[in-house]
Amino acid sequence: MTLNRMIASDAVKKYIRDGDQIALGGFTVNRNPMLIIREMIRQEKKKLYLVVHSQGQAMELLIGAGCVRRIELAYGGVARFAPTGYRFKKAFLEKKIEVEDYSNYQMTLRFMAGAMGLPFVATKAGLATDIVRLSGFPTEIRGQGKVPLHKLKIMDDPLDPDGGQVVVLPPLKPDVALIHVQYVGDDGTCRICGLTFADIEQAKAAKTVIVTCEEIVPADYIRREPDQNSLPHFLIDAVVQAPFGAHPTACHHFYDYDPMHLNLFKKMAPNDDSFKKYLDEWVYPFDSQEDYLDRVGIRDILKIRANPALGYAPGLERR
Amino acid sequence: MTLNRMIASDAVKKYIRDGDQIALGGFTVNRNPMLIIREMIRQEKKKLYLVVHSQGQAMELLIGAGCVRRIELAYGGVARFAPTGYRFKKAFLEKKIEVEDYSNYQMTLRFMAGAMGLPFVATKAGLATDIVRLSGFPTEIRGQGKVPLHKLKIMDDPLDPDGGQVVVLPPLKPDVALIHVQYVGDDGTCRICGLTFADIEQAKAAKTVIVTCEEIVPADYIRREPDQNSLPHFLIDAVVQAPFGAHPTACHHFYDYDPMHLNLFKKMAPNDDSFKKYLDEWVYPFDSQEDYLDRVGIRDILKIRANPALGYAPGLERR
Amino acid sequence: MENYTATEIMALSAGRLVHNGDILFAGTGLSMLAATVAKRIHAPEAIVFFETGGIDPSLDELPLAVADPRVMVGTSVNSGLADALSLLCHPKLRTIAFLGAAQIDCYGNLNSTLLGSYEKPRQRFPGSGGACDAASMAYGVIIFMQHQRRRFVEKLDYFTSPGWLSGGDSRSRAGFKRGGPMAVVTDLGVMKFDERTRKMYLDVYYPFTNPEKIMAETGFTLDITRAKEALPPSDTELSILRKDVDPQRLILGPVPAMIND
Amino acid sequence: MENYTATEIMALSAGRLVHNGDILFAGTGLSMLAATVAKRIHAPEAIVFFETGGIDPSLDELPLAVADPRVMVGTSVNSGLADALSLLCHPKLRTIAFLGAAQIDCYGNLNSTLLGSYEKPRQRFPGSGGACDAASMAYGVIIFMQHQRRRFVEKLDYFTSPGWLSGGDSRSRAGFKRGGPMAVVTDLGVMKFDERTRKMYLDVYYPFTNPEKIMAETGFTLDITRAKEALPPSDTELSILRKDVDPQRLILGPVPAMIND
Repeated sequence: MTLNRMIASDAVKKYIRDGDQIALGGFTVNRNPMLIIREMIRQEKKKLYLVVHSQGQAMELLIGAGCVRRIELAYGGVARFAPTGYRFKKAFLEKKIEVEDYSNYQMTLRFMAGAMGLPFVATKAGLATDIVRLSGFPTEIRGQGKVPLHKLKIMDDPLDPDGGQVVVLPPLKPDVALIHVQYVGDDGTCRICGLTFADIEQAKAAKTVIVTCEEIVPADYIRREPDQNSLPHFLIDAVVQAPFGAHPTACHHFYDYDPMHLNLFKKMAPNDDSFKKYLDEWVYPFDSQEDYLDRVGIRDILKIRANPALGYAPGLERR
Repeated sequence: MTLNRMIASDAVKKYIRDGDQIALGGFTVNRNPMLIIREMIRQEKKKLYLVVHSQGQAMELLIGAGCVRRIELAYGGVARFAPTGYRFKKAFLEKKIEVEDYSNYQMTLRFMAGAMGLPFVATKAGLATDIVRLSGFPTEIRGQGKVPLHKLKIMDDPLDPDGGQVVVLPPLKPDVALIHVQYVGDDGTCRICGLTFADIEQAKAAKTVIVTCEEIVPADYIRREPDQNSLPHFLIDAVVQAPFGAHPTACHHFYDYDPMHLNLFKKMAPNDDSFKKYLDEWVYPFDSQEDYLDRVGIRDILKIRANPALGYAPGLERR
Repeated sequence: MENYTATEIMALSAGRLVHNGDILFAGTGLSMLAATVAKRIHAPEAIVFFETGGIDPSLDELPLAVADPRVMVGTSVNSGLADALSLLCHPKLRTIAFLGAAQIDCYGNLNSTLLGSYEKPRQRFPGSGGACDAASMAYGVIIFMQHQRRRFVEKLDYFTSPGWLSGGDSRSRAGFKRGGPMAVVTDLGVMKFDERTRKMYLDVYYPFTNPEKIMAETGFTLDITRAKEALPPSDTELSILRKDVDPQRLILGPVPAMIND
Repeated sequence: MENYTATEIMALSAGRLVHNGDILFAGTGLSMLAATVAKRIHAPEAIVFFETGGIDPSLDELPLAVADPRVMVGTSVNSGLADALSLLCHPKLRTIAFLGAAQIDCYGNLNSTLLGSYEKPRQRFPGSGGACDAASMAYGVIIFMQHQRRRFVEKLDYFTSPGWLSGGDSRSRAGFKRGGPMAVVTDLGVMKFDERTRKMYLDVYYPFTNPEKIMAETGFTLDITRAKEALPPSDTELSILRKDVDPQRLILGPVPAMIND
């Protein structure tokens, strides 16, 4: 198979439509698909429907830039840099987005069900809580487009008379999954290093998969150790080479999260004017990843680059 | 954690009881836990309740030696060496074992449900077939011991009005899982090389996990590449070092399946007398793996040892 | 006298049904030959995967089992059953499964479990394995059979893997979202299924046989009105099959006396 | 004047609740300190894992997020959310989860989602993350809270994570097979739950406060009849916490003026 290698702007133009349901890979401060996110903001994508487990920086930017209408999530924050995402919180309180709350396991199981073609999936997690009792989505949108008819259902275990009640959840089958990985072979095979979060499930569940990666390597190199590989080539629709493509979030074995940048973001995110300034300074001006990295600066880059023995930047000033 | 390292006979004595429900790892001709199987036969374990997807050589021996009373399975054969397992077929036709048929996906999903604590699992696979219409287990044992009250149930998709019917399956939580792996760290961390089949799910679903392995390696070696590891140390109850422990089935990167031995078995398996002779020659006499391998002989061993670049024995005469 | 064996024309006939880009769920034996020969001739971007978890191996040597270590080398991904079997139903893939069976009925439903019944079994086969899963979830199924009256039956002794069920739209009504058998490749010819009734009909018969003989070897009424003679294997096809795909004749079996190649 | 901070005695009090061999579901912040200090002092075989998939990392540096690359190094296994979260309910493991929240009620039910309601929200928090899962599936839960009246409430604004529900056997009747909160560790003391009623009571108060003050900071009736004064941190405990566990004081925070160590 030949690699469908593209630049970010073409991939976003070709594969992402206003209103699409989009799964964001990564987790809070790690492997967020930031290059694609910035490009989506530049192309002014609208009314996006995000489906995530615990999302941080990528979701903050998309919400803040007004691209998002609806979210199903378990957690919206950037770890200690924003225990609750500033733009997420603001948009929620101002009712600019519709939010449906699940738990991490529930969202992960839903992605897994989508990936495996399971009609639904059941768990005990969440019984008796408001997660299963309340819905944050307005009733009138239920069953429309990608919004599931039921957020979930509580039922008795149909097989085990002593099983008690269980939570039955609908699968997720997003229009697009955006993930950032370390390596892609020139055949399209993907390899994630370190934790995979739910990226593999998200990619398998999605209709279209856009992968950004640190390095494109020869197929015979990546196929020499297939036990390490994460996704087969034929599930990948577009590959974008993106050095430091997850910055300011981390990419194991390549670079750490960038505390300087995340603290800067923390300062600029809460206020509408300063957040607009952030977009003007860090998102809108850059046509290329090179220009963006130029702005980040070699000093920052040197601080966050990973120690090859550890995969992160030891001694990095992280306060 | 200290490694609970044992010899096979002690592990079988301590952890396997007559009547136990046992998951066998591996697949037809690959990574069958043969050392433990032979030891179970020597200790005359009885009335075992096997739960497997596609099992070959290990199951053949256990059934043939009269250790098995009941099986839930998807496939009983040793690939081309016995498209239907001889001892399995004979015991089934002579009604010496009770057999419940599922499909590979169904069995895998059931192990996965057990591993993940899911109350049940649903699939479309098998709708309208005799797999979902008929039961091979007698009605009177349903709900007793580990026999699930329902083999499965057919129900309407509770969430999607257009979902149609689905097959709902009970999880598997075997008493013991027996798996053979390439590497165990001296902390207990396990690494499987090549395909994992459903071994990881089986081990996670089981109450007790006995692992045989080709090599025990230092913990800091196996933890240097944790992306490659398959099971955390704290899920493993006993580790038995077993060089060529899967013989005559294959162990990727260590040795190929042994066509000489499997063809010999093929000749001796169909007939009760010759099968008894096989047990007398290949199972009962050996207290140690070294004695068994001595009988296999260095000539065979040299033929099947894996080429390090390929993981199997290229050019091996396999007819 | 033909210069090819029934096994060879079966492998090639099945291979001809493969499209470039198909994701092939292969077993061993004939399906390996069909998949590999198709990749070498007209479908270079077809991909082979195994239910055991080997995805797109290099197949430098023919595997004799789906758990053969030869399916774990040069792969895109090495995974396990959960991953591989769930690929079968991935909506964006045209997954084609090769299956065999002990019995088949006129709607392409298969038995690979037993003869007789659970109560009074006369014969036992290995069971579904992944066959029921593939028949349930794949985009399409190609079936290999020995063409014998006792195998092409009016009613299956045990119904292991779903074909077109009772024909018409019964498959989708039962809850299957896609799939169904596309063709049955036997040692006598290739059967397909009517678009509307989903009943089996004879599509092509091999040059060394004829529709009447095939009808006689079929235990149910087989429509032979649409039958035409199959194209014999070309020299290129035979040469690739014999020299590249199975030079050791592990699956092709011994060269019969009749063939002088 | 004490020679330790509230954060320090919280970390140590929670650490004392850990048994050797426990499998600890840790977040960041205080729970990292509690888990690590317990491992270094009395529970060397306790194991830390993260919902993101990092199982038993070496933790040479303190992670600041559960997705910090520091949880991926020296691990037994690097996996993902599905694996890690399902470990929570593994019946053979004594999994203990550390959780925090914005609100808690007298049965240890938690809110980490919002204040007000979906219709009229007053405040938004990140949401459950894995908290609801841990509270549902773990063997036991240890909760960290700032002890404030507005956080210890009669009724949660949103019920994110299940504690003892409405007390008594309501948790098992709802369908949970095990689990429930074991203790609430605050900046004033440690609360536990009555064996029968499952209502919160004050177990120990730190030396720098008293039961009455704690009662005043609690928005529901708190049984203080069983309260005793906590053992102050030992020199060894403090020294390990400060020198080994968080030498950069990333989580412990700046040394307050009162402490002369």
